[in-house]
Amino acid sequence: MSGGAILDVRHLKVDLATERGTLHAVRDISFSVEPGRTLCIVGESGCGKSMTSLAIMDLLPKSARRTAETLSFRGEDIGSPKVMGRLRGDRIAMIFQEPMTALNPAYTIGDQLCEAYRHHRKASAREAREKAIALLERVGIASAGDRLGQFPHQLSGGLRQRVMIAMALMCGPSLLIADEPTTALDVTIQAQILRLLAELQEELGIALVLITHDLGIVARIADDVAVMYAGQIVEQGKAGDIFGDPHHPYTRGLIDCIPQPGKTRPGERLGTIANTVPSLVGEMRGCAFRDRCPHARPVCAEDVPERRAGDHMWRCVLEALP
Amino acid sequence: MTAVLEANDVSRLFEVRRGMFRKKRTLHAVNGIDLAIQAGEVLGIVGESGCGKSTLAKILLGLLPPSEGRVRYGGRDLTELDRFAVAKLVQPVFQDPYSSLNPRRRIAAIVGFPLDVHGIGTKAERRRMVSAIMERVGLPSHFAERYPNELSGGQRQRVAIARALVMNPKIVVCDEPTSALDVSVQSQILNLLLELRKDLDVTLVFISHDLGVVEHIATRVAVMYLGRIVELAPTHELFADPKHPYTRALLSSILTPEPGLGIPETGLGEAYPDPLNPPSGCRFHPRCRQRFAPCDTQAPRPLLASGHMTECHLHDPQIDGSLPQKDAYP
Amino acid sequence: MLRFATRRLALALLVALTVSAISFFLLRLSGDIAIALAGEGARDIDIEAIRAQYGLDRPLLFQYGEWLLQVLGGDLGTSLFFRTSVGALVLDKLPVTLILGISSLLFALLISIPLGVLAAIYRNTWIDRLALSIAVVGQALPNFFFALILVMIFSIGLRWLPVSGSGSWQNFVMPTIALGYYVAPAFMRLVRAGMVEVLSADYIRTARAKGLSRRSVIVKHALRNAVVPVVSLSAVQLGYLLGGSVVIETIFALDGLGFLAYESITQKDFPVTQAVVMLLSVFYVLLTFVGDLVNAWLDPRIRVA
Amino acid sequence: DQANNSIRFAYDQAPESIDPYFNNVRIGVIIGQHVWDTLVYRDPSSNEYKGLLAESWERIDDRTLEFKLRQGVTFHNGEAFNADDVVYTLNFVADPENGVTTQQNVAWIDRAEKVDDYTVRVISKEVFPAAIEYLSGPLAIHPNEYYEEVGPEGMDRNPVGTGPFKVVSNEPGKAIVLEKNEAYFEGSPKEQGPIETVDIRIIPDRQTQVAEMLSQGMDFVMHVPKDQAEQMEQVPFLQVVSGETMRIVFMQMNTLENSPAPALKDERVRKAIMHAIDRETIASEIVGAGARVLDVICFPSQTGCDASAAPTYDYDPEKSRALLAEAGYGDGLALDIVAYRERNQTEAIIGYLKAVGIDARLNFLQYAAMREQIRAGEAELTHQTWGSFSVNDVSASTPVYFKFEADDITRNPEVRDLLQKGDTTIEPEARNAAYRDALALIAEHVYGVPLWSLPVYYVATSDLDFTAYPDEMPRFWEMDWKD
Amino acid sequence: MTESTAFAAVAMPSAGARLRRRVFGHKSLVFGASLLAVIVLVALLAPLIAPYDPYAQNLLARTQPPVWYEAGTWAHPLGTDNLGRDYLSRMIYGARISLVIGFSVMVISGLIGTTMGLLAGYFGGTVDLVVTFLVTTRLAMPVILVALAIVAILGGSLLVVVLVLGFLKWDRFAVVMRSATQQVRSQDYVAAAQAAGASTPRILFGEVLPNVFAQLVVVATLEAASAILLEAALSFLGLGVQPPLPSWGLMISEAKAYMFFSFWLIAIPGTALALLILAINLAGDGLRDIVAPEGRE
Ligand SMILES: Nc1ncnc2c1ncn2[C@@H]1O[C@H](COP(=O)(O)OP(=O)(O)OP(=O)(O)O)[C@@H](O)[C@H]1O
Ligand SMILES: Nc1ncnc2c1ncn2[C@@H]1O[C@H](COP(=O)(O)OP(=O)(O)OP(=O)(O)O)[C@@H](O)[C@H]1O
Ligand SMILES: [Mg+2]
Ligand SMILES: [Mg+2]
Repeated sequence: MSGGAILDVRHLKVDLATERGTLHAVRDISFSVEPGRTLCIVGESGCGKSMTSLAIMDLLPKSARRTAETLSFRGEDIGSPKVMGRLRGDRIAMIFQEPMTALNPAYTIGDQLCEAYRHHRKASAREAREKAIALLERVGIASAGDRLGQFPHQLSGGLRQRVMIAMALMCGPSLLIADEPTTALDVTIQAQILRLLAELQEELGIALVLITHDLGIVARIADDVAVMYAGQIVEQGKAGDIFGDPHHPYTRGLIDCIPQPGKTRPGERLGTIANTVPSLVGEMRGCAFRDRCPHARPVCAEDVPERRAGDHMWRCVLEALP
Repeated sequence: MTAVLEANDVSRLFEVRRGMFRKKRTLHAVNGIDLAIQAGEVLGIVGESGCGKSTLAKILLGLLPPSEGRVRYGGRDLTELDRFAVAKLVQPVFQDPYSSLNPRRRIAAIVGFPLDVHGIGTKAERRRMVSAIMERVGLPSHFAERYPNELSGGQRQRVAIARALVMNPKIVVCDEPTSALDVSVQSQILNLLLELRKDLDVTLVFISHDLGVVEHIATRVAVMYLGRIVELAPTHELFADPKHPYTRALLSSILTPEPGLGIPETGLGEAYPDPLNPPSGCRFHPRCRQRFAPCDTQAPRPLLASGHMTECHLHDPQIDGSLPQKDAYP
Repeated sequence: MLRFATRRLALALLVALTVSAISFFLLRLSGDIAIALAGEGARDIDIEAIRAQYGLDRPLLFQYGEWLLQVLGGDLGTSLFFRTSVGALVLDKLPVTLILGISSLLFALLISIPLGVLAAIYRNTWIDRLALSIAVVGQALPNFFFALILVMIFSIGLRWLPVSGSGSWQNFVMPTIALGYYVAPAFMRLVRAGMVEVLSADYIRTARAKGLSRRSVIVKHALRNAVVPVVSLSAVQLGYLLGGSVVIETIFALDGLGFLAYESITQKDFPVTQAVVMLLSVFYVLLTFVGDLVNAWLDPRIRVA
Repeated sequence: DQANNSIRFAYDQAPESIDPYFNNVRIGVIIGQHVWDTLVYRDPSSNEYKGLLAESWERIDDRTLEFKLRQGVTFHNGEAFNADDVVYTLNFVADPENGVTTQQNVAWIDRAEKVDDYTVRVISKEVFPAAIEYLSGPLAIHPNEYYEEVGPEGMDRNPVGTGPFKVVSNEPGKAIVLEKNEAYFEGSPKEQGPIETVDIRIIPDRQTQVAEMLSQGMDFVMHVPKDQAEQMEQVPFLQVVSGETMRIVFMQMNTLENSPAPALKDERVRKAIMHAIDRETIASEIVGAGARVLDVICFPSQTGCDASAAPTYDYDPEKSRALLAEAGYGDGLALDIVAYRERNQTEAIIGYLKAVGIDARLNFLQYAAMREQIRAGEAELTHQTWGSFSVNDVSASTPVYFKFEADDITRNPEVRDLLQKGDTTIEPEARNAAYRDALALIAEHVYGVPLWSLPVYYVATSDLDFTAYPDEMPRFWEMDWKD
Repeated sequence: MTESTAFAAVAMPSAGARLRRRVFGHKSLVFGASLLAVIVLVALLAPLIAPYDPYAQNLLARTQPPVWYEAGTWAHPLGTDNLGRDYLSRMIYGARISLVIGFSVMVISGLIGTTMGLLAGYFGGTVDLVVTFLVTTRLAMPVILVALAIVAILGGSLLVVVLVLGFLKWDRFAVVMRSATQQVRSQDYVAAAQAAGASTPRILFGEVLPNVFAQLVVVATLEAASAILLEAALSFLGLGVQPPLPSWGLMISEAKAYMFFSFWLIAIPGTALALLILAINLAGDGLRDIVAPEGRE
């Protein structure tokens, strides 16, 4: 699997020092992404999705400690800050959740678009500008030339997120990490942005790691899916397999929670998962989901086996869900 | 069915200043809304961010006086009622479970606050009522002595619901009660609301931007766009036969967890609705694919056909539908 | 923009008017200036004569109205003590105070911005703690005490700097330090807090994700946004420095507005006190106005679209 | 400094105006004496009157003095000095319309008349024995033509006199520079020495002045408090000279009918206060060298200040307590005391009063505010000083506080009549007797507490040669550098 | 919330315990608060611990140096002042005066400023405009000058100084309380209380005030410190409280005459004052840190 992978992550852990003790935000996860494919990491709030993406980008907060057996981009070790310093923003780009705050209010769109390109490509201001205009047009912004002189606050949320996408694509990266790029947007605009992302990903053949908590988005855009719970990947596989035949009780629980026109009857009880996501402080043994799991049994407190069926991986004491 | 709450031509203006160098502008957050809420129904209100949902909710709750128009509770005008009477009729549940509970009060005090204010019952009675309602919303009794910051989001939202219900109001207005919650918790809350509605016979106003959720919970749905209700119909009808182009766009942008369907084309332009600069004529026309001659000059009128209200020239028999189509956005 | 300016100007006028009225009545109601003017050994008839001469025997409101009309006509009145035009007197002392105020402000900024930035970057390290201690100790030392210690060291001990006067730049060194160090902590905290906040802002993460150098992230993206509040604080503090220079100007016999004010207060030369108080309040309002303008220039969100 | 024969002199207060008629501060008097001349000069060592602008004078009648003026004197602007100048100046200042700051100095003048170009007559309103004294002190002579043209304001901006120094620069409130008047007339009793310039800087803060002296930024300061002066004496390059001044310190006690402190109407209480304060110790420990404990409220050198008939009171806290107990205040007595300068002395007095059970609460005010209180009859105890404008005659001191003027808060008619008699009697014996009786009466009933005279400490660079006089007047014209 | 058993039971401390840990883990807060406590204690116990009557003078034993000087004796550990009063006793009583000034000014200005800030922040609109204008006007008046002018006229005394400063220094309370109230006012729990029919005073005191109280305490400590400093400056200029009251500011002012020769006379009250301000500021800063980020978990 790691042969053709553009990004390979093995045994990544992220620990955060907090007042209440060490918070293990990411507990030993492994995955890889192949060129031209879309991997979605999905999970509820606080399960460590953002920490994973920041760990890859080496942008973790100071209080965080990262360890990984492998962290490689096209075979290069991006665990080394020097290598990452060269690749970040150039070969590997990232889009953040909040389009409102992710752009510096003090500089024009043009400034911020061209900055990285000029930094990495040592390009002239004119070259950068032309590139920026071309990309803005590509992400569907009309009269791009004029937009360059505008400040972020003069743009709507949807436009800003388009600018963010264009900014990420300036240097033509081969890996794009998007952390909840549409959560802050209205549904109609969310659809537009996701469509644009999917199109660009296909067109430019880049690998996309998309982080979200919305199963709807995952279903529509992902090639591969990793379901995270409490800092671990509890199930991983092709999108069709995950949605068509979920093997982990958590995955299935999540899908059942969502009202789906046609499947759930209006006004009927929805599926639920008891309790809430646990705090990630402290050590963990056994299955992290067992307190909420309808199928929990005493063995769940033991080490959980990692099960596989082809590309499909899940961690559960059960071979198959009842 | 009788209307427990009626809004007649209600508008709300805000004076806003964006940046200190610009002059004040008037913002029509809610613009001429007519609404009659029937006893026992669940009225869903959907619309984009900033379209005036929360403002409308505050008006219905009596928290914001409307700039124009009238709000009537069971036939009595809001202005005739004192705050106590209104409080007994409608209660709110807000979106952000973090900001809706006073962090300095214990849960029991928060839930019992309305009783305290109204001086209902003795201390012991109040305590009993509080623990009864807490149990009803699924909060273990040992939470009574805790503070909000010791609770999870879902639990806080239960507290908020308990507080809203403790006085047995006729109507509960829920302003996006689940949008800050994880899906696994959202479904718990939705189930709870549906149960409570049946058990306690309350009328719900349920505001959300998640159409899937609204379809699940509401009996009737109002679609808002830039301060106006552009379509209002019973849920199944609205979802089966959306008439307004905006409603259609909204419906098409629902992403159900069905792999392989891809991402739908919403058919909307990128023009972002700016409430400070509402477009002329039909407010939706800059983003509308089907706009034609009268759209940018003439405001559409509400059209009512067997309980299904729409505000769109396309469905207005008095407008010549064969007028030339305006060029849609590129 | 024009609207904004006129609104601000109107506010400035209103504030100045209120301040002038408050100070006028406070000063007038609480003592008989005629006695003060008459000086040691004056007899009752002398005092009566003075009272009549200055029109102090008429109703207070009338006196205020008259004074206001005068001021609007550009005449700040006549000093009761120096018997010269208050306007000329104030204009004469203004430069010294302005130099002192501005140099102290620059001094404060010069030490506080780098310290604040360093403290924010190396948050919770010894650098941060050192900067914080400097700030805390700085705020705790009464500035007159500090000024006297400076004099002991630099004038009497080392004989490097003259004690008093305003003739040369050396005269301004100690006053600048004594006055500036006292406001520096406020700036340092603000810069530090601003930097801490800005450094954790999403757009800083964006900038880092773009692969920019650390320096460029800090200087271009962070500092630029963190200094915005410093500008308005500077404006306010300059106002404070102009008014707060009373003690320092007295100690160093710097012949500026603060000292003039102190003298006029002790001599009950109320037209001068009044003028200085009013001038300082107008300064304050104008300075905040300028601060807003500079802020707007720095922060495009406020700028004219 | 010595190099360019200039003296750098720091003073703590600015004169309102340089025109000596329009200020009432010491520095104004000092500048006045250097820039202007008076008709008569009183020799500070012998207290003998000498002719200055006048060569001689004689008394024509009870109210009239005739002066023969010196010829060949010119003002700094070249105007020649003659009778017109004297007549104009004295008539100008005597007119209350012109608002001279200290009316007391001029109010006695009825008019001045020109007899011929170099003879004038000065006529007082009433019999005024102290006239010569006043004419030798505050009554400077201005050039009539110039003064008429520019008035007091112009005189302040560009002062012109006949004196041994002229003003070359004046920055109000900041600095005044005097330069030697090379054309000063021969034979003046103000004999010119070598000092070329006097650089006067206004430095309000005493510590700054001390610091300037210590860092050799200044050559001469005065009014240095005793303790600092004594400490500066230890500094090798500084010299300290102290001298007695005419300024007396005393306490008033409100014995008026509606006194806010009725206890003070009781003579025993007043005597208790008298006995409670150890004036000797305060004078020697706090006030300093040259301070003299007073028995009456006037300065001993003043003509008519005769304490020989006045009873004295010694420091005796026991007796004080006994007197208080006798008056019914054995459990203590609370009084307010107002003061305006020499705060440490007030504090010491309060300390002594506390020791006998009188709780004196200090109300330290600006001079004007204090006097306002006194005149309104609201003050209880006062702690005051009085400099008599350096006029060496009792009429300039005691009557101010005991002749039913505004500041009189005891008001004994007998005292008033005696003082009035002294003020208007020319014959020295009779005059002296009247004053002596008045002072005795005041002391007997303790209408006030005479305390001590204030010395003045001058600190100067040690190579400056100068003498201190009781009139608090440094005379730069006679100073010199030691070699 | 049933605690997850999947996670090794990290002893999850209670909110109170966490707060205690934060408070006691904050070194400068602990230092500042202890120092302040010591000073307060000294002030409270003044009559018990002061070796002499602070007003008893002995003109024959003036300006004796403290024990650490060669000429010093244990009879007067900190020496005597210019009237021969025991300096230690005066310092001990002086702590009272300085604290009383700081505290009373804080209370007066706090009452004025908090009321204005609360009303402005809660009601907005015209009330806010008026308060903002008052604050601007107040800020435009140079405090030191105005205080000096008033004290010069009324005559300094403890009461006058406290009143003048109290009526001048409410601005920061008003500004901070205004924005804090605005922030709280926009919280949904205020809307919920309104929806429950609660009266405005009830909301102001029950919902708003408790939630801005932390900020109020922070401002209050810092303002107390600044009031003490301001009084010292007034005293320095000769227009503060009246002698023989031993306020530290006044003692500095009286000692400045001796600073070039008997430095300890000014150094002792100067240092004490600086320490007091330091203690209050450290405590205030610490409180601010404790109050600010009750970070969401
Ligand atoms: N700076 C930080 N310091 C301490 N803990 C943190 C920090 N940032 C995140 N955490 C904690 O780390 C855990 C994982 O956080 P992360 O942001 O990766 O979650 P997420 O899955 O991205 O959630 P969301 O959907 O809310 O963005 C959470 O429990 C969070 O509380
Ligand atoms: N107090 C206010 N002052 C000024 N403008 C306001 C105020 N409250 C709301 N608005 C404006 O009114 C419009 C409608 O706001 P409202 O909060 O009702 O929208 P909403 O539909 O609830 O949006 P969201 O989905 O983001 O909650 C927005 O443009 C908002 O900016
Ligand atoms: Mg996240
Ligand atoms: Mg809303």
